[in-house]
Amino acid sequence: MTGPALRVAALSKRFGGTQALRDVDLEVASGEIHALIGPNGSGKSTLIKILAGFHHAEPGAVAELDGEPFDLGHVTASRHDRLRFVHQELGLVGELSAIDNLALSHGFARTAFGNIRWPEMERRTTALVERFGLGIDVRRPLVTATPVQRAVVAIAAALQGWEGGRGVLVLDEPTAVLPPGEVARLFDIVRELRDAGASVLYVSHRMDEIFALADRVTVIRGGRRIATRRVAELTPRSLAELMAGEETETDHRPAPSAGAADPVLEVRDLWAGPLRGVDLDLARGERLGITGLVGSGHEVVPYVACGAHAGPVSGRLRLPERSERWTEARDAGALGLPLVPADRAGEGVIGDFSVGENLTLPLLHRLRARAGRLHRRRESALAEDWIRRVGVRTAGPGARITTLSGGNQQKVVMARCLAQRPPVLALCEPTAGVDVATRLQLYDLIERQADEGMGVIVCSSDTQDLLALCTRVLVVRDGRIAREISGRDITEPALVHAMEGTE
Amino acid sequence: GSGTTPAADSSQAAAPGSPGLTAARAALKTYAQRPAAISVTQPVGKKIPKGKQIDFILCGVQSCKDLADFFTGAAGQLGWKVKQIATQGTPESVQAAYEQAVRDKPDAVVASGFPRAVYAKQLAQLTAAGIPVIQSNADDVVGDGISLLKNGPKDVGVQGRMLASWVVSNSGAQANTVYFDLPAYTILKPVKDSFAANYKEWCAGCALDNVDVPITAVGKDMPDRVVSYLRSHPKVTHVVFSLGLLNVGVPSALKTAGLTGRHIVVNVGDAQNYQYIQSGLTDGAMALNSHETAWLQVDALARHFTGQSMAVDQKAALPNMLVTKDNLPSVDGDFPIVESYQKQFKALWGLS
Amino acid sequence: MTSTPTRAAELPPSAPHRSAVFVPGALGRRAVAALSFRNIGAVYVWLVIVVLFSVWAPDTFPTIITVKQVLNGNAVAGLVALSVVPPLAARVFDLSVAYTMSLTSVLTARFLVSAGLGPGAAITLAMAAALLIGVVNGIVVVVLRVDSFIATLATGALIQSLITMVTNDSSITGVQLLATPFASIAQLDADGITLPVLYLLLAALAIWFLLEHTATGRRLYATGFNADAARLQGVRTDRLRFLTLVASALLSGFAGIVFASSVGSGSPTAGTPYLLSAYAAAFVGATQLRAGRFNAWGTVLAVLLLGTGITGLGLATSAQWAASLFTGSVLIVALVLTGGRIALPAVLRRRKGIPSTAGAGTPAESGTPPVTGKET
Amino acid sequence: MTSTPTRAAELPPSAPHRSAVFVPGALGRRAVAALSFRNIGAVYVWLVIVVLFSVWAPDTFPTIITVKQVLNGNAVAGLVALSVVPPLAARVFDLSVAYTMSLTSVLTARFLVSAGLGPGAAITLAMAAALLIGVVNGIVVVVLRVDSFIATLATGALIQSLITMVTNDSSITGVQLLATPFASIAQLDADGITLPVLYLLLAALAIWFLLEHTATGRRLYATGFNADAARLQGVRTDRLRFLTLVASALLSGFAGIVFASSVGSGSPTAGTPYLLSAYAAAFVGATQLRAGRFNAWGTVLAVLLLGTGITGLGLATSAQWAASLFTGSVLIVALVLTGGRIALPAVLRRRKGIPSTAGAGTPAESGTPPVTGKET
Ligand SMILES: Nc1ncnc2c1ncn2[C@@H]1O[C@H](COP(=O)(O)OP(=O)(O)OP(=O)(O)O)[C@@H](O)[C@H]1O
Ligand SMILES: Nc1ncnc2c1ncn2[C@@H]1O[C@H](COP(=O)(O)OP(=O)(O)OP(=O)(O)O)[C@@H](O)[C@H]1O
Ligand SMILES: [Mg+2]
Ligand SMILES: [Mg+2]
Repeated sequence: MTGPALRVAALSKRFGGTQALRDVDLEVASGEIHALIGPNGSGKSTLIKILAGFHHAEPGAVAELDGEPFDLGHVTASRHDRLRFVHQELGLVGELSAIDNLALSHGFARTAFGNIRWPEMERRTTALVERFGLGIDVRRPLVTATPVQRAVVAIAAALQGWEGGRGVLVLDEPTAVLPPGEVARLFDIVRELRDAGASVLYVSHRMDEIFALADRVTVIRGGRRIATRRVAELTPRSLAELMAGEETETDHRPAPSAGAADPVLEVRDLWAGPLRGVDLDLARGERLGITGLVGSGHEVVPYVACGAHAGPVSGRLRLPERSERWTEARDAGALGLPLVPADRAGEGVIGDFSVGENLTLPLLHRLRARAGRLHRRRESALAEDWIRRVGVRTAGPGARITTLSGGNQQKVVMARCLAQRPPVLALCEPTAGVDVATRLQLYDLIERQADEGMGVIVCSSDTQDLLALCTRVLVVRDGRIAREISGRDITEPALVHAMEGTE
Repeated sequence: GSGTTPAADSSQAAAPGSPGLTAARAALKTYAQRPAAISVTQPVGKKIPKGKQIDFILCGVQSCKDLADFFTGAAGQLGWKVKQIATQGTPESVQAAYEQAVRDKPDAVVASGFPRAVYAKQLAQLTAAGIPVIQSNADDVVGDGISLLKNGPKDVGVQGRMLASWVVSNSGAQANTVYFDLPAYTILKPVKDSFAANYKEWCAGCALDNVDVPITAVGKDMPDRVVSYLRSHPKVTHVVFSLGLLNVGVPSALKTAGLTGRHIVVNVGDAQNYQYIQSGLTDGAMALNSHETAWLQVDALARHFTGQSMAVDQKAALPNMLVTKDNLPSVDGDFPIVESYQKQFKALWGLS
Repeated sequence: MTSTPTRAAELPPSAPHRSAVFVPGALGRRAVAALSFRNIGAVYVWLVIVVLFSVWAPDTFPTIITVKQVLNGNAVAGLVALSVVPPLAARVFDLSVAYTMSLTSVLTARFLVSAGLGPGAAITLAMAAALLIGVVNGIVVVVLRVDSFIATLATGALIQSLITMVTNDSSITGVQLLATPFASIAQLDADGITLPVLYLLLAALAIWFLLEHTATGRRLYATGFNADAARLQGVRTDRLRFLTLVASALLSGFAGIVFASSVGSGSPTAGTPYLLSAYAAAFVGATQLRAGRFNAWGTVLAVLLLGTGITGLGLATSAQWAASLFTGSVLIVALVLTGGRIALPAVLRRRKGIPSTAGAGTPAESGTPPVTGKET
Repeated sequence: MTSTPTRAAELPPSAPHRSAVFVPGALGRRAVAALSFRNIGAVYVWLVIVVLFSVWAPDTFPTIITVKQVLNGNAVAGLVALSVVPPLAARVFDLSVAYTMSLTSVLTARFLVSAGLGPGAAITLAMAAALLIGVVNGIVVVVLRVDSFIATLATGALIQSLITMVTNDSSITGVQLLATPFASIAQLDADGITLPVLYLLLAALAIWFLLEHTATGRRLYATGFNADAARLQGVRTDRLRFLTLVASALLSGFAGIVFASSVGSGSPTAGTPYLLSAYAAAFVGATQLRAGRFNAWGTVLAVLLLGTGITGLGLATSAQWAASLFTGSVLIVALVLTGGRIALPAVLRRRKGIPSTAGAGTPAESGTPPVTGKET
């Protein structure tokens, strides 16, 4: 290895009262995959956004590409050529097509009149995208594409016009919403790039990915660099210690369930979106996983059960403890089951509300005082109670929810569902983008609720969630339940095979 | 088509020498003459006190502002101060302006354009305080606090008669007329009625259709409306607008639509219409007497301040004139109808 | 293999702070925040204006009559501005309020004058018409799912045509409108303060209570900020949006009746001049007091701020151009002072094409204006 | 249990289409999509209107003169409507266009009449004023970060005061405005089609080209849809938003000059009646052709749709309430037909739910209105 492909030193950044980065140094050797990890809010994305020129670092920072210093204040062409980004949440414009998104950063092929040469753009984009072996209609708006397709578009956008492969590709949590099969494909791409001579700076909360992919890893915490190590020298445990600053337990297999108990939810013959006739029974205290490839339909199940699916549905369901009557699926909303949605920012939190307001939104009917007035004191007591119970890290119920890290926001969303004391709780991607420590807390929380008798549906594409949480897993393929795995049989290979249909 | 009386054919019956036509021509002849004298002849006869303070409440459109400026000029001659109070023409802002006048306690209040319903409360207060209120161009009546009303509903009827005389004369009593009215301005109603009455009287067989225009069309799709109307009523020969404002943009729209040979005459001409007349785009206009009205109001106040009645001025008929390209005095803005009106008024006031 | 209670114990570091809310320091800090430029910038602008006019027109401006004049003169404008607050809180534009106001004003007048009904019956019928408008708006916006901005423009045109039918575009006047029972609605005064000021106060109180102190208000805001999330939490967003449209129609309809009583006539264009200024006031109001939320007192504050200026100008100068110059500059100054960038843009930007870039840039960066050369 | 190449084969249903773009089937399908109600609902409404009026006024309506009249009569309205399209594409409201239009109309008139300048100089100066307005708007909205909706209301008030200063609130007239070089700007015609129609065509072409066929256009849309993501992609969103405000000021300023030439006077309220209808047209336009995007031809289509109706009504009846009744109903019908919920609400509501329901969700869902009982 020659000198570092990318070096930054003394990087600091402050947002109002938050010191996001303090004197961070980082070196990415050429031809290496360098992982950057740290808890939520530790400053990873901020570092990356500074490199991208989206934020400005405080004075005194040094940055070099291949030993040549560059000015962090200006996005110069040479920096742009050798430093490419796939931002957290991908940074794409959903209403625009792949062609447009690729062209936003890199310009369009134009004629002498300045108008875009669409056929050429289409060819160019298709070529870039097809390199990753996924067919994508490059002309359709990206909202209609799958997450993998979007990730691929984001990577293709980052890589376009990258000559010779020299330079640094920065990936910020690209796998947060990808199912395992797609993750593997992404890894192949990343390795391929590395083998072509590029360096990669890779951010993820998934430990296993670090070990599968990275050469070295830098840990930051609270805006400070804690350590940089060769991955080969680390164990999952020692890495987790570096991150958390103390010893933590990473293995979190559930205790075997107490055996079949009374059902709390029965679903029959559910048709919705891609679903084609799904039946399921959920027992008291059961943690039932539902998984599948993106598009298989598994992600629709909790939405339908909670009456939140937009679009035609059919089927019926009932809560035997509450009533013997079956409810039509299209009226499922009347059952009032709460849902932790997959898209936290879009459907979970209300960004302009405080933590307390977010927490109590579905509970307001309980807080009525005279004349329909909201009982403010009871409200804040309720909020504080739940903040304490689920361990939300916040200045108080009055803090704006967007000042919390994603993981803490997730706890708020979960807390407000739990506070409704539902017989059944449906969770979608409960740990997406959540750091290791928080993830463990969330597991713990879910487990405790289940132990008290609540039935939990965990709909996730993250096998770690399923392994750690679930007593039984239903694998959905092509809209039908293809396989049911329970207890000790729930293993990563078993899940992947069932999802892909390769048993 | 709507309301067009079966006239086109019967109008042929009206021979060139019909009595109606003769009468109309005779009337037009007087209206087309530029009057040389104001109608008040009795001098004030006493020393007019200086330093009077007068509030003039505007109505939010140009003609009121003109009136206020002329009034201010005349009052200046007598050493009076005029405070113009702007309004946006909304009833509320007019009320607020009167409210302010009540607080100012001026020697007199002059206003234009609004029916008394809008400011009845303040009017009562002004009356109680003994402050005379002078109105013009409003759908109102003299008395009950209004000391003088010029161009009220009784006075403006003549404008309709003037327009009718021109249309009947110009067509040789063979007109097929459309009258565009702006009902939003109620003071224009007597004009419309008098037009219809005189028109029928002078030319019983002439067709007349009446089209109401919403005020929202003014300045926007008015030309389009006129074009559409004329296209669907191809026999119409004469177009009358109850306000000069309505004609803005119409001539060029007619031209591009290929609608030639229609004659246009407007009530209450303004600079733009005079320029249209000058350029041959419009045929005639009833020229309003803003200058004379303003000076007459000052004259009335002069009498009031010297302890006399305003009856002289209330009775006096203000001059009007029907202008066409042949007798157009000027195209630059409003011109006085009586050329030497200032000299004549000053003589009454003992200033010359 | 055990499920460790991991770090839950370490997490809530804030518990001590919370219980310390009533310590003087905290109280002081809260007061400072409440009185900051960013919270009530408009109040400071208002004070500056008052001082300015007191110097400029020392005889007439700093008097109790001016206070009354400002209150009386802006009550109707305040009612109209308040009427758009609940829909805006739920991110619904109701541009038909101006027409609704005109309609009830002419309907009341017509019923009183031509139909010979008593004030009670006339007002009831006019309010029924307003209710109907609200329902139609609700149907078009909520049931037929037409964008509220354009849908209420369209229903506004329909109402306009109704107004034209009723009035033939000219004001409806009559002695019945000037007689006591009806005239008192707007003209009865106690010590120079007329009844509409009371209506304004009551309406502001009601909306404030609704938005700040009831579950419905909270749900309204939730609907406005993130309808999807709200719906998932069981908020009946469609019903709420429907109801806000009904409420705005009723309130603006009531403003029309007050207007008719105050000017003693039913004007077919009564509402038109109020439309843009109502939105201006609501938007300025949303930067005040409860920054980022359309709210009642902020709106009233904005109406009075602008009203004070206009009244002061009227006393100090008769230059016609002064009023709009003043309005424009005061708006800009007040908004720049308060940071101003709430409301719509936040709404428009909130959404992220793809699972979101939300939290990152938008709200946090707003503290530090455009320092970065990047953006220009 | 074969190892399917996962779902790649199933996912991109369009990959084959792309190479088969010229195959009749695909072409047919695209044509069907292009001609669907959802895409050009307004065109169908237009056709219905044309048929209706052709039956109602068979002698006068279905003629070439009507076509010319509609075109000539709506060219200025079209220009104003187009002027708000680029800002809206970037999610910027410019409510000052009406005032800009009035200002250039009176400035041109003043320069021609009182200052005695030639048409060239007068127009140049007036356009310079429009440019200045655009820059001021840009500064207030982009640099000072005041919400565009309220900021342009405020600058509109400032412009209004300028107009009052220039005109004393009365129209500026003069024979110079009726004389050839200046009058020709709006009145020169070829075969009954006047020049403003050409301007409208050119402006629509330019904006269409800009938005659809240039990189800038894509960046504008990206800015409007998701400013943060766009900025991460290196789009200079602030600069673009600034430029759209300049562009709208220039275009509406030009409309003012055309208006002055067409009516032969500078009116201080020239722009006022065009404001709401410009937004109505732009919003309806955004439901057409490129659903969800503010676009040039959709806007022109909307202007002509409404214009045809007004002209047809003028030919068929002279009831003064008919026009607004018609406008309101046509707007609602056209929007309901097209699904209508583009633009603002879609932007506000667009749910990207769980990754893959997004595909199913938004575009498909809109076909079947409120199925789930949940929402009501
Ligand atoms: N635009 C901003 N305004 C204010 N504070 C910010 C902003 N962006 C980031 N921060 C703060 O900077 C710190 C670092 O955030 P950053 O997004 O870099 O964390 P991260 O390490 O990427 O976290 P995660 O693992 O959750 O993605 C956090 O405290 C965050 O609140
Ligand atoms: N606007 C803000 N002002 C102050 N602090 C903030 C702000 N936004 C975030 N923070 C702080 O940043 C941390 C979280 O950072 P950030 O929001 O970037 O996490 P995140 O990237 O969303 O997490 P995740 O990876 O779970 O999505 C928290 O400690 C929070 O207090
Ligand atoms: Mg991050
Ligand atoms: Mg994050």
